[in-house]
Amino acid sequence: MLATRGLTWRIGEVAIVDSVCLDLEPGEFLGVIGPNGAGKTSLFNLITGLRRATEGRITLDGQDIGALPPHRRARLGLGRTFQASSVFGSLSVRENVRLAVQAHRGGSMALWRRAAADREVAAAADAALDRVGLAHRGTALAGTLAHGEKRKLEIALLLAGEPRVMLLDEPMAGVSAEDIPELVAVIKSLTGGSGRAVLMVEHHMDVILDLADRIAVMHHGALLACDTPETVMANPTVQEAYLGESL
Amino acid sequence: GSPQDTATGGGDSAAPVKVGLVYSQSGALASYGKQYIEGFKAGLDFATKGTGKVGDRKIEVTEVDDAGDPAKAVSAAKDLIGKGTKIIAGSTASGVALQVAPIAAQNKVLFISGPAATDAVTGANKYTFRSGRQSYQDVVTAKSFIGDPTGKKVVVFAQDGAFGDANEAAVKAVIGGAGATVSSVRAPASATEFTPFASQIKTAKPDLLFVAWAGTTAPAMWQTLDQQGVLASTTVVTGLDIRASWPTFGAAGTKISFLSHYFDGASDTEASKALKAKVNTIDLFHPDGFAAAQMVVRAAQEGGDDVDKMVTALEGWSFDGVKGTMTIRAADHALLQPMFQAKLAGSGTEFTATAQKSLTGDETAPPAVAMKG
Amino acid sequence: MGTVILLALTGLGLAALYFLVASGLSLVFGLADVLNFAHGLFLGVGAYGTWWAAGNLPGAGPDGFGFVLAVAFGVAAGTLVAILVELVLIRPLYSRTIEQVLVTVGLSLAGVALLQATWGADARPFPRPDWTRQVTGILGAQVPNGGLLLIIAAVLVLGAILAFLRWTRYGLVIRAGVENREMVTALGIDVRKAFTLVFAIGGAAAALAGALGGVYFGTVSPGQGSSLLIFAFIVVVIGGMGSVVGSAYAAVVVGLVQQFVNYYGTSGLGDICVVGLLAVVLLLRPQGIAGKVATA
Amino acid sequence: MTLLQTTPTPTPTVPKPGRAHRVRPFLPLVALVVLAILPYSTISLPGIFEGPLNSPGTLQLLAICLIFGGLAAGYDLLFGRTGMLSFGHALYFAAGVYGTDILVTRAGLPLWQAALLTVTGGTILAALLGAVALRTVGIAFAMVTLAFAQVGAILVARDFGGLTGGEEGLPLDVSGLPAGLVGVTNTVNLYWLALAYLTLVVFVVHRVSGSPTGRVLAGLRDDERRIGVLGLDPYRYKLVAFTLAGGLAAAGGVVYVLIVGGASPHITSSELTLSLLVMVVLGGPGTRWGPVLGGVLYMYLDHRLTAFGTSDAVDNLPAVLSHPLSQPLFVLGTVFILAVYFFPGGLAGLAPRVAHLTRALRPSRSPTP
Amino acid sequence: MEPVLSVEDLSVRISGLHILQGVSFTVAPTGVTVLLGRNGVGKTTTLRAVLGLTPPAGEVRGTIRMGAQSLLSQPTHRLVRGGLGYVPEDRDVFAGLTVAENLRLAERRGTSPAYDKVFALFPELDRRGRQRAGSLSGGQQQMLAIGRVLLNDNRLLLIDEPTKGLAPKVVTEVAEVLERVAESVPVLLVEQNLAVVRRLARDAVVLAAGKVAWTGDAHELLLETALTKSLLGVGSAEVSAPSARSELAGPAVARKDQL
Ligand SMILES: Nc1ncnc2c1ncn2[C@@H]1O[C@H](COP(=O)(O)OP(=O)(O)OP(=O)(O)O)[C@@H](O)[C@H]1O
Ligand SMILES: Nc1ncnc2c1ncn2[C@@H]1O[C@H](COP(=O)(O)OP(=O)(O)OP(=O)(O)O)[C@@H](O)[C@H]1O
Ligand SMILES: [Mg+2]
Ligand SMILES: [Mg+2]
Repeated sequence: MLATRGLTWRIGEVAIVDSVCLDLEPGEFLGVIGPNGAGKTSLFNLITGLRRATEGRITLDGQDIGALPPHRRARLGLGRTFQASSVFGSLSVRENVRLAVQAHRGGSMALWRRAAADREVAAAADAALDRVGLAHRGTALAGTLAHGEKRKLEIALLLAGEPRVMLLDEPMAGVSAEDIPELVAVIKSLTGGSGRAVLMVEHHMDVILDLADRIAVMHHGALLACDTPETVMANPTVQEAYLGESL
Repeated sequence: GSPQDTATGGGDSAAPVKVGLVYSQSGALASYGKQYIEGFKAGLDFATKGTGKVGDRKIEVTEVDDAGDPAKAVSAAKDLIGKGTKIIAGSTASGVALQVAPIAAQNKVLFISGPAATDAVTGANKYTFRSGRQSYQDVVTAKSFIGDPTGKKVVVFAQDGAFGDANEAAVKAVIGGAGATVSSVRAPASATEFTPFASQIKTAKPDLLFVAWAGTTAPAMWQTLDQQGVLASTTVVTGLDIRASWPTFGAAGTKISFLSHYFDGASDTEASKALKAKVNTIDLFHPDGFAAAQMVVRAAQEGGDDVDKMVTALEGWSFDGVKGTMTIRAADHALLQPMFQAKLAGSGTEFTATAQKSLTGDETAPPAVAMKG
Repeated sequence: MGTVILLALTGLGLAALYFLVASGLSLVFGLADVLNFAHGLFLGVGAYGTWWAAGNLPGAGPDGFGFVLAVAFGVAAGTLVAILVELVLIRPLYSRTIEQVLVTVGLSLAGVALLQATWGADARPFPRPDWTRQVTGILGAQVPNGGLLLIIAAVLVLGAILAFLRWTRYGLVIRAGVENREMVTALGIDVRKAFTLVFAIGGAAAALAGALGGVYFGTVSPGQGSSLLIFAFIVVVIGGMGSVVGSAYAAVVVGLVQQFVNYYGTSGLGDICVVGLLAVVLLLRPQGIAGKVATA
Repeated sequence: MTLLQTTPTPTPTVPKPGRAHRVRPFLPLVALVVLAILPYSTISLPGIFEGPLNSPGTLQLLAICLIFGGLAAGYDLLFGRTGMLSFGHALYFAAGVYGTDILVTRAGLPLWQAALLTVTGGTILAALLGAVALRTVGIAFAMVTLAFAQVGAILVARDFGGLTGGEEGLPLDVSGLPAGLVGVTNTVNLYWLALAYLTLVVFVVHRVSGSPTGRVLAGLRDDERRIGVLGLDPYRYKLVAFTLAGGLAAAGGVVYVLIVGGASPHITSSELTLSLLVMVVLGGPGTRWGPVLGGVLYMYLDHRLTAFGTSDAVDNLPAVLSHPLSQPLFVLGTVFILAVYFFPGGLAGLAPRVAHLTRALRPSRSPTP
Repeated sequence: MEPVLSVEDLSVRISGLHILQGVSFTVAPTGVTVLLGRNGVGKTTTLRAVLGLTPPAGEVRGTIRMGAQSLLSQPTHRLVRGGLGYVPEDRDVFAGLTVAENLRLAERRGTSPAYDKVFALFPELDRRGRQRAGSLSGGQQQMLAIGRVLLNDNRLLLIDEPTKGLAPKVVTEVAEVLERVAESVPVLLVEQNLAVVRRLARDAVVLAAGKVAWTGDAHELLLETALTKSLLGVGSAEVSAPSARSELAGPAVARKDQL
């Protein structure tokens, strides 16, 4: 479905992302791990078009998307969340999600219709909020949410767009222990038999192990390994470079 | 009430004559405005012999500040007209005069433009008059500095824009028409560094340089002309501005030949004495206010409340103003008036102007234009 | 040849004037993140301060040491006003850029009107040493001394500001404070002092520009500062916000372009060229000549 | 630099019981009707207006205020609602003013044709220049728009082809105009025209910001990158907002030139854009009525302070006070400064605060746990 | 023992929202006191109130004292200079400055900054001295934020979710660092990672809906299934059981130089 070939991003001499070749099958859940600074977020930025790769190809369903701007890629079904929450701070939580739904529904340039009157959009938005458990915060301004709530809103924004390929950048960071299972369930339900593919960066190993079909390990920009969780976890380099001693 | 009501000017013979003065009390031209109003008050006193009345009717003056903004002036004019004012005077800035004039015509009230120098006020319409001089008269005065212009080379140095255009056109018509070759060097009004222009002028080697420059950059401009040796190599003519500006010429001041609308001591008329008694030192725009008052009194005297009669009374009227004999030309309401040549002497902050020569109103008469409206 | 040298040197003089105005603007704008529309007021205070001192302050005058004293007084006055403005008006408004616009616009209107109310709308002759009115022959060109004075002053100011930023900790504190004031405070630094200092330096630079601008123009008038401000803004933006060196480059480019185009092209084209230059630079390099690339 | 962050004042949504609640949506309509029949009133408000409400002077002043209320509301579409800081909005207004004036006065076109051509032309101009300027963001965008406007100002001042009248301006030739728009007695028609313009702008801005596109614009204000990742092209939406605001400004210019009876170059200056910004901030950016109120108040002060400065009350003060107070700009500037400290969030921020106050004063029903 | 910090009846309102409603707790003069609670209960708000960083729209009531000294009316920078170190939740490194500049900024006048200590903990910071902090990866920024306060001697550290977004190995390292730090300086820690809490915490304060729901010994809390279930929403079994990862993970080899 999504594939990268020799994807490279250099700043000066340094390759931040170094000839990454990834394949993501429909319905597959691929976890991405790697030390801080390995280039995981940068890889996401290349795939979603926020940064332009210096070398290599990115294809979605066989179509080369490497030259498209972010919004064109999103329209082809590529959705993502951000590591540092980026929600629309001056809009209410509900408006945030409605905006995402509307974007997904075609984002026409209607200047005269009343946005609030669109029941379908509203319903879809409420459904997305419900799924992440933020329905009760609908009227709060997104900028005033506590950190964990923003993470959930991020996911709701993603859900609203019903993307076929989802890139999640550390969705669990800062989420309280109590809410993690809930959020894991949400993410699990995203894929379940829908043919959607997920690429998720996460440092919570239990979550990754719970969710991922395969795990890709990044190190110094390059793909160190990409295999089943068992094989990856058994890899001594991974243990040494990433997991370290258990607490 | 109805939205189209306007107060009607009091027909009864003892009601005051309402006069509205719309001029700059604040803004960049505030000091011109100040001279104008002082002149107006002195003139009113002079023309009504201290009574402030025409016949039995008191002249009631309303002053409104336009801050040099035509939009504010138009609002003020409409307000005054709405309250029954039949005579409006003022307009320190040309832009204001040009936009108030049509309002006067549309509403059939008398408008006597003030210090605004633009030629376009002359012949603007039947209801518009002027109490000051116009650019053309300046240029004719400038011409008097070079004797016979035939074969002479004249350069106009002026700002971009309408003021510069008007001066250039006038020089071409007046001095060029008399046989001189006229070329021009133009600079943006915003320029602060004048060396390139000074160089261009110097290379042109004119017999006469006519400078039309207004604004705060003038002193820098003069200094550059002086430094680059332009003032020493040719006759340079420009208009003499208000007294406060004299020291800003610096050393250049004494090297320039000035054409002057007016300065203290340029004339010795009854009116000038009366004015001087009120304001101590007469400055550039005092005579404009003074003349405006004389015209207002004449209009009220002869026309009563009938604006058309006022117009007829003013057209062709000759009177003794501060500058000397002034004549309102009937065809286009140009105000024919004496003009002066002057020299500055002194240094530091102390400069005095002396008249070299005075030209009569006929000598400086602009060509008649057709009345536009 | 003489013409080219004359144009180049006078163009540099103009550039120096732009730089003097722009340097303070750039510092305040780039470091304190305040779009200071009241910069023209500081300029005006510097000019009127110098003018007033030359006439009234014992020991000060239009010549020699007296003139230096007068300029020093003007600069001190400008600095003081800048400090007061920062303390009283800007301090409660950091990171509220839009309100800052309102306050600084209000201040520039009110301040200029106040100067006018006090000293009148007319231009006043500016006290200055006689030699500034003379010219120096350089390679056949008669270069005005006033312009040369400006060039020297601009170079000194550039050096002083760079030294300040490089060798004191304040530069760092201010740059960090612009990004996140709260966090600077949370590191135990009184960020307010640093910002006051930036305003003081910006005000001093502006006041110096005002005083030397007075020498250059030969007069002071209330609106003088504002008329230079638009070109100063252009210089700041072309140079890259907050980069004083960038402002210096940009000032030179703008000054020379104006001077040469005005001579060889038709008048007014110089201004249009400068404005066009601004648009082109920003479209190609939105961060300006020396500005840093913003992060995503 | 985060220039475009507007701090929205969270308006507590207090469900108003009963009638007040039902009446609320009709308040704008009521205000419109009141404004429309205002010229039939002869009430005098001494000190506030020179003459009675229906006098031409008052109506003229009100008309100008309304126009600027509309302009500010249009500008807010860019600034308050989309977060684009344009420093060149005066250009499109000036295009409206000069376009109409030149087409009527120099080309002798009938007014409706001139107006139509001008508004179309102004909109196209905004679209073209916006297409270029929007390649930049933030301060760079502000400066590119400023640059374009500055070129406009230079062209007007240089009086190319004698079209614009340079610094003296261009009085409007009224001979071809409908008689109902000419003459002091017809000022009321101009007033109604201005009211119609304001209504149009407020309605358009209201509809647009409540539309799906308006929602995207609000999103752009907060996080442009995110909009892109959601699958929307930020550039297109910003261009639409820019063009629309430009068109509205040009339409405002058409009405303004009729009211003032001519064009003068200071409307091309960057100061006008800056005043628009001040109006919006004064009123409260991104709010429905704030920019309108800001625009009206600004223009009112701008015009009336000249009268205040020359009034006897000021003249009789000691010189230390009377000199500055007789400078209208001094008072205006001071008002801005005070406004920031006393009405943070603009005039529109006052309403919730007043509501807060009244609620606090009302005896509260004890919340039994 | 005298507590190093005591908070009494702290209540914070921000634009009409009553976020903290009478919170009281103390921080012991040694070891780590951990502040627990779900997202949005007001943990960050508490730390910021201690530091005097409540937004201007907010209103703070109650008392906060360090020893005999009341903190409430003091400006933040004075508190910090008095030895209160803060690691914010969102790291808040200065994106436009380089790593070295970020560190230099944190130096306090009159003390010698402990660069050795910081670089020994986070060699990455030494290597990346010239990089702009904004382009650091999330984890690297976290290291910088922690390194920044460790440069100086402090009387109390306030640390908000320091392990958020860090790779497991770094989490372990950070935990070790904090453990060592806590030997000499008391720490008030907000943390979601219960494994870290278990390792570090001596005392615990649990917040729920703006109020203190529980205070006491941290180990007691984590051992009581009923308590953790009701307060933190997770069974103590989950907390103490080795995570799935450790089953898969082989013996750890501490060879840092390979990274
Ligand atoms: N614009 C940039 N300029 C210079 N270096 C950069 C830039 N962007 C990223 N880097 C560097 O590239 C590396 C990869 O960064 P990235 O954010 O992709 O890491 P990551 O794998 O997501 O880490 P983490 O798990 O900590 O979030 C880091 O070392 C970072 O410092
Ligand atoms: N500036 C603010 N304006 C309005 N509400 C705020 C503001 N700051 C925080 N809040 C609200 O206060 C509550 C507590 O926030 P706080 O950040 O203290 O929670 P937290 O316990 O740190 O949560 P997390 O674990 O997600 O970081 C949240 O509901 C949040 O929405
Ligand atoms: Mg990352
Ligand atoms: Mg928190």
